[in-house]
Amino acid sequence: GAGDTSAGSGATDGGDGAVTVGVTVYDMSSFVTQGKEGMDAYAKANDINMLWNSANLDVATQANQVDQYINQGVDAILINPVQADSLQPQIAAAEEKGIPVIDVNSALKSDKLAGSVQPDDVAAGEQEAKMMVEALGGKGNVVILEGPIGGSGQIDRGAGIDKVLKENPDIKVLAKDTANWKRDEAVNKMKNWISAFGSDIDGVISQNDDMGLGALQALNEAGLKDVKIVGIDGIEDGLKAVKSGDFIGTSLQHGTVEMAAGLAVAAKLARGENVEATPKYIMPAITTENVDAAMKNVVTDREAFLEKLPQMVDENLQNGNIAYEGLPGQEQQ
Amino acid sequence: MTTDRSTMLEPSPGGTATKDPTRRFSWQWLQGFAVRHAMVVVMLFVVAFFLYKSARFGTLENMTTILIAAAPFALIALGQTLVILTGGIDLSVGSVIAASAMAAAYVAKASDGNLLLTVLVAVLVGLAAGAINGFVVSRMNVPPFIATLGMLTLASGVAYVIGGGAPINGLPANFGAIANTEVLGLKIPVLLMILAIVGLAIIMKRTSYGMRVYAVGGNRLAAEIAGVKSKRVLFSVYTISGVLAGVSGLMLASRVISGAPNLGQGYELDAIAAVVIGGASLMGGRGTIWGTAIGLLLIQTLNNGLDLLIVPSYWQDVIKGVLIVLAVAIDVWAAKRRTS
Amino acid sequence: MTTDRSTMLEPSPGGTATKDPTRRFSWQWLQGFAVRHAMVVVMLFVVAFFLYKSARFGTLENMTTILIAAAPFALIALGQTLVILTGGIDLSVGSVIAASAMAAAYVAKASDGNLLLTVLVAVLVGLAAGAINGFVVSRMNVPPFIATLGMLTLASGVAYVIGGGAPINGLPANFGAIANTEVLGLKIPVLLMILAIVGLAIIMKRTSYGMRVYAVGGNRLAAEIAGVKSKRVLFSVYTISGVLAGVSGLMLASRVISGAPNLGQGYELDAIAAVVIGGASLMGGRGTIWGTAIGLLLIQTLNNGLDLLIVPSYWQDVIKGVLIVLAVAIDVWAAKRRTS
Amino acid sequence: MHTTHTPEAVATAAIECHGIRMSFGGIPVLKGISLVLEPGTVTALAGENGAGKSTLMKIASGQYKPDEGTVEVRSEHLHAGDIQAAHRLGVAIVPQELASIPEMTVYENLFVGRELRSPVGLLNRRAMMRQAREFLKPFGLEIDPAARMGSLPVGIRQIIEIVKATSRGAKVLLLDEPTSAIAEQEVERLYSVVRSLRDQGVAMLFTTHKMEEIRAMADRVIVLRDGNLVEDKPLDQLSDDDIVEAMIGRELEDMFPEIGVPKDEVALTVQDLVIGHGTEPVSFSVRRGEILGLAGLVGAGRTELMESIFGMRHPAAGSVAVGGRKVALGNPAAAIASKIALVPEDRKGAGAVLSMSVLDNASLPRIKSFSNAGWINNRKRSGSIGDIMKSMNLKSRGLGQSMETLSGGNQQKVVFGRWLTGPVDVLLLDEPTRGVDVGARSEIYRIIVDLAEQGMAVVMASSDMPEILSLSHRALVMRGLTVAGELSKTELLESSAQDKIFRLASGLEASTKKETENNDD
Ligand SMILES: Nc1ncnc2c1ncn2[C@@H]1O[C@H](COP(=O)(O)OP(=O)(O)OP(=O)(O)O)[C@@H](O)[C@H]1O
Ligand SMILES: Nc1ncnc2c1ncn2[C@@H]1O[C@H](COP(=O)(O)OP(=O)(O)OP(=O)(O)O)[C@@H](O)[C@H]1O
Ligand SMILES: [Mg+2]
Ligand SMILES: [Mg+2]
Repeated sequence: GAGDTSAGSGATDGGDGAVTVGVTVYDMSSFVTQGKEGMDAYAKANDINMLWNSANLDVATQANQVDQYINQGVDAILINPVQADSLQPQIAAAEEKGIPVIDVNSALKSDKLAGSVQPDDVAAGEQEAKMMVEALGGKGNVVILEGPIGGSGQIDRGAGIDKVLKENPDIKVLAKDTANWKRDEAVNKMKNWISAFGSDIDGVISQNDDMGLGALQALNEAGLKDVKIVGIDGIEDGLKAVKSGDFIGTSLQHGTVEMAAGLAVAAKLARGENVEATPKYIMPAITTENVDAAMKNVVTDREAFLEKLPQMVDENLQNGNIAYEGLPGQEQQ
Repeated sequence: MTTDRSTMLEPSPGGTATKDPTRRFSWQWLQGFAVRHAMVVVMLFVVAFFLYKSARFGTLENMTTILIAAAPFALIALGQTLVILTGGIDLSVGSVIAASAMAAAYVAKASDGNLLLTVLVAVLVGLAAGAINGFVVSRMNVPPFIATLGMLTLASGVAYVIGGGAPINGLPANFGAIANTEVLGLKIPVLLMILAIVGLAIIMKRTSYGMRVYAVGGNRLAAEIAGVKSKRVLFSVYTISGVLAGVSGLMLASRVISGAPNLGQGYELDAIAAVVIGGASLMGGRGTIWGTAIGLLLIQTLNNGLDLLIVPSYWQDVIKGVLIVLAVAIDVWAAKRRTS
Repeated sequence: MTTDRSTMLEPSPGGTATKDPTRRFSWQWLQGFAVRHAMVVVMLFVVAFFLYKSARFGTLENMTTILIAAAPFALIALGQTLVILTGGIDLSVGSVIAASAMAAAYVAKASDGNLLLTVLVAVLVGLAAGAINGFVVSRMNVPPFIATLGMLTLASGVAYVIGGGAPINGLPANFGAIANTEVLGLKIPVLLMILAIVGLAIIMKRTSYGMRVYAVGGNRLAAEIAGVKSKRVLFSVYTISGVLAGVSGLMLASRVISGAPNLGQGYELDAIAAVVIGGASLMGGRGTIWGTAIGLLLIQTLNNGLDLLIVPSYWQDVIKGVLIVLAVAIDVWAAKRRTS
Repeated sequence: MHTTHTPEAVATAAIECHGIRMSFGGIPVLKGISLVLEPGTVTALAGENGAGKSTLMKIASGQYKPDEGTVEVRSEHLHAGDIQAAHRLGVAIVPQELASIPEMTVYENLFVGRELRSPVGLLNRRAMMRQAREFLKPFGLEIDPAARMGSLPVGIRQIIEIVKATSRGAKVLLLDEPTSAIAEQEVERLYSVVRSLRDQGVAMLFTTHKMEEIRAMADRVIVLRDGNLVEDKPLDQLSDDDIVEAMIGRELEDMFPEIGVPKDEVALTVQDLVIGHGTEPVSFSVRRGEILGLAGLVGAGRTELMESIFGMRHPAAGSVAVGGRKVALGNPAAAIASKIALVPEDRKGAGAVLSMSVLDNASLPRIKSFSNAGWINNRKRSGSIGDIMKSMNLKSRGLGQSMETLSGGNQQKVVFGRWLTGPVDVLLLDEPTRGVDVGARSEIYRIIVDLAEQGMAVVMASSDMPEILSLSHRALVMRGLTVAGELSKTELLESSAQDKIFRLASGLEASTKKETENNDD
């Protein structure tokens, strides 16, 4: 990793056009890894010197990393928080030094934030719940697989799901618990639920694709066919499942696009350009109609996508829909 | 001293190492159970409770569900038992699982679906990790806790490096065959678990290797004076533990047909818990394979039963925490009774 | 035997218990360092490397950053040292942190900003958890590993229950004052850390209590024959560890002005690592407060320095894993040298 | 320094040490020792505590790597500090500090490292147990080979250690104080075993602090003093006094001092104490200034009796009182508070905290008296501890030395001396001179007698007959965890005393009270 060290001192001699953005992410999840590719592409295209650290899911570590960026005098700090609504003192400290702080992907409620690029997790939760209601014809029993209890993902997506299910009283929730975003935990959780409810289960609402895929495996093991499954994120296997019909659908949270947008906002604020500082990322619904296109962007045709990404991100920021990536059924406005 | 389950002047309650092993095997087996009697009773109570509470608990499907869930834990808990018998500890199993899972996934994808190669690599990763642990502990005399803690961080780092930070998706479907094929009506992981338990139980009780493991853990100097090559014994137990972790990782990854770099995180604690619940002493020299099997079953039964009763996971934590402590407390108490 | 850093044939490398405590304090202090000499040298090398690699590393701001980051770890590592000296282990500190943080956050919000009450509650939560650990270990004779593992799950469960599964947000701003106020130019956590280190170092070396802790860990039976009430000693160390964890949780929550139920997850391993790197034996009876301080500093310096060099976190893991093992290996090697 | 180092000796030598030098932390312990052991000979290695006997044996058995010098076993070079190599070359050792595996059974302890296997390659446990019984027979131990080692008393463990070493077909046998914890009868049996091994051509080197054992077993005596080899002669050329003088560098006036007259005031009263399960209750009282001897075979229950009095174990029934005031049972702290002190039999397991310094060990029982409000007053502490240890003339590198690096006998001195820094009414001594050299032993006897004079009541369990006979005012003979009989001072002085004790101890003679069933578990 010594190769990266130049970046360390780069903080200081970030001369003329170049800006230095300190990034701290909650963990190296697949979402973040995708995102990093997008950010690298955007940084390269826009003369941005990106410092990158992961907090390994520890809020205190993230606080330290923010402190370190402040000490280094970076031009902007982009935070993908471990925990919503934390880090207030650190944000304040940055603001005092005139360093703009932008949060991306999960919210830090603080009036001292210079910008905020957030996905609409509530909307995503609603979206997947709606898909399920549709698929079940408004009637049936579902189980819900949640993210880590207390995480903003679990809370917000959960809120969206609850909202829709309240409107559809004929959908009964048999069970609801966390599998911590993990496939292997989801399999066992689902297997146990299958033991408990057998074939009464009509659908699985999973707050992310990985857990949905775990549930799918469990259902296969138990020989239960035609149980509807819906997820969120649009990771490779999730998209595959949509294509094969194992999933009724998912919502694409494309880290590549979302986090690149975050970096873009941070850089523009650092450069003092004017930009919509709080755009929302509305996840496009992925169904059999548009799954192929999504698959291209996410997996098969990656290089080409990263090519056109920087420009697309800038356009999106002007047009308002930062989630736009040219999928069928997506408008730029 | 304090982790020794027996109190100052009473002879220790158990560990078949301390029982008369000349009797018939079946009898020994019963005896092994008798020694853990209290824990078995606790176990029976738990089962009875769940049977009463949930009609589904007793079904054959559910039993297999428990066994499949238990299998990957069983493998690492068994390896852990050997390590703990020598007075050591292996904290690295959790991330060795991750490393071998990622390696297997990577190879499976690269070779698209060359299972033989995949299995080989997974096992080799485990072997390598275990061998390094063994070397560092036995030759460099680094305390096992540190040696394996180092391997914990190292292996999990490697797991991330393999996937470039991301999980490995889009694996060939036949990758799933490894864990999901049935042989003699049993899923391969379950089969492996049973083989490992029986095999190791025999090795530990019926072979001189097993006896030497107990000896090194009981008093290393004494064992050496008696001509036991303690360094080799130490090396071997960590290697075995590593290999079993490698296999465990392969099974986990294959079951869900994907490799996640955070797979197996924290499994080590559950594995060690199973061993200690089984009556082993972390000071070494005392413990049995059967004890571990019981401890394992207890934990897995709780996981399953509480899910069946739809207990929220954080309440499950509370209940499990209290129950496990109580179970051991009862066992300790019973042990005292037995000796007086 | 195997986790004892000094092989049974050589006298122990350190642990003031084996040093002559009649010398003057300052001299003792130097001595304590000399004993850990090898580890200090390693430490210096690491520091030198970072100083050379990063201009930022040496700055005062960064030093304070390291200290602030170290503080919450220091508190639990110190408590852990006492526990380990008695031959026990406290796995629960991580989730006791979470529980006390959530409790503090809850109270702060409910009482909107009654700091005194908040602090009190946080400390009490730690005290309660520690006392329970102590009771279960010393009175019910449950192996510390299990007792505190139970508390680990229980306390983390409680943490979730307090927040009803969610973190506690929107806390009164003055909640941040607890950890972010400066006294004598030092942030409160740093101040507490320094006080705790110095205080405990003195207690362990200069008071009969400290001596009893070493005695119970070294040979419980012998200690009891010498009239030491080992149950009380055991109870006390777990209680102290609990209280320190409580304070640590308060500091962490206050620093980021929010209570998270997963705060402090896995901290226990780092804390124990710091203690063992510091030369303590998990078999009990050997180890020093200063050793722990060094071990702690080493870990924190690595975290900070590797972040400064923008090493990808998973490479950081690899490097840290290897370095920690190497450091201890060198220390072990040096310990042998010292004795002949 | 001269050695019997002749050409043919080299040819036939079973083991040779050349110019062995060893020092710990700069302090020389062995200053160039050379010795040769021929097959079929028994050599006694005598020397004061701390003379370097164990160190020499540890080097010969590959446990320590000497700073200088070489060891050759049957003219093969022994790779220094390699236990396995020594083992391969047929060197077996019974270490001074017992190296048994407490969690394992007796027969497992005996066979570990050379397990018996069935043709299939699996362990043949039945065969091992059968052979174990064979091995134990010469020592007349009717213990179950499947008994857990840790549940047996020190004496028995030591015998098993000896059996382990002697039954391995070793060519060189090193016995480091093999008899320190076992009573006369077993020692007798050891003699016969040693003789038969000698006839099989085994070379043996043993250390002991008991002259009669040297007389009975050795045909050659080597004496170490301060790391130098000061004497190496065939036994018949040396008188006991020669040996003692060589050891301590001065003449030793008579071993046992005159014991004083007990006072009338009763200090310790033991009422109907039941120390075993369903065994006969034990009742006796000891007056101030009185020394009560406890005799018996290994496993008779002397240790258990003392442990019960001191609160280390809960007696099934009965009471203990000091100066008429009842003592809370099962609580050592309470016993100490009522001025009872115990020097335990198992020094390593129950006496010392090996990881701590001499100073800490010595001050632990009375730490309160050396500290105010919990703060240790180090000047006061090292002052009085220093004095005591000087009076016991402890060999150590200052009070800071770690207990585990002290020689066995010196450890014993610390464990004994630590009580003398404060008031004691009742002194319980379990094998008080175990592993203590002659010089120190006579000092300890003198100390015991002085303490009695000062008004302490002393209870002394010992497997050393002369100790019982000439040091105690009265003696209780124990058997099967209860008292089998009592001998008054006059009886003790009769020539038949020794025989009477043995007959009581082994149940050949019905005791004054009714016969108690012999213990088994
Ligand atoms: N590991 C060690 N470190 C430091 N000093 C040691 C060590 N082992 C032994 N010594 C010292 O070496 C000297 C000789 O010890 P040794 O055990 O050989 O004496 P010994 O002749 O066996 O005495 P005893 O008759 O009491 O057993 C003692 O002063 C002891 O303190
Ligand atoms: N021959 C034996 N077989 C089995 N167990 C024995 C035997 N001898 C003693 N024990 C055990 O040890 C206990 C008594 O041992 P203890 O050490 O108290 O006797 P002792 O007279 O002090 O022996 P020592 O002479 O070693 O001091 C017995 O109650 C029994 O549990
Ligand atoms: Mg000796
Ligand atoms: Mg005895």
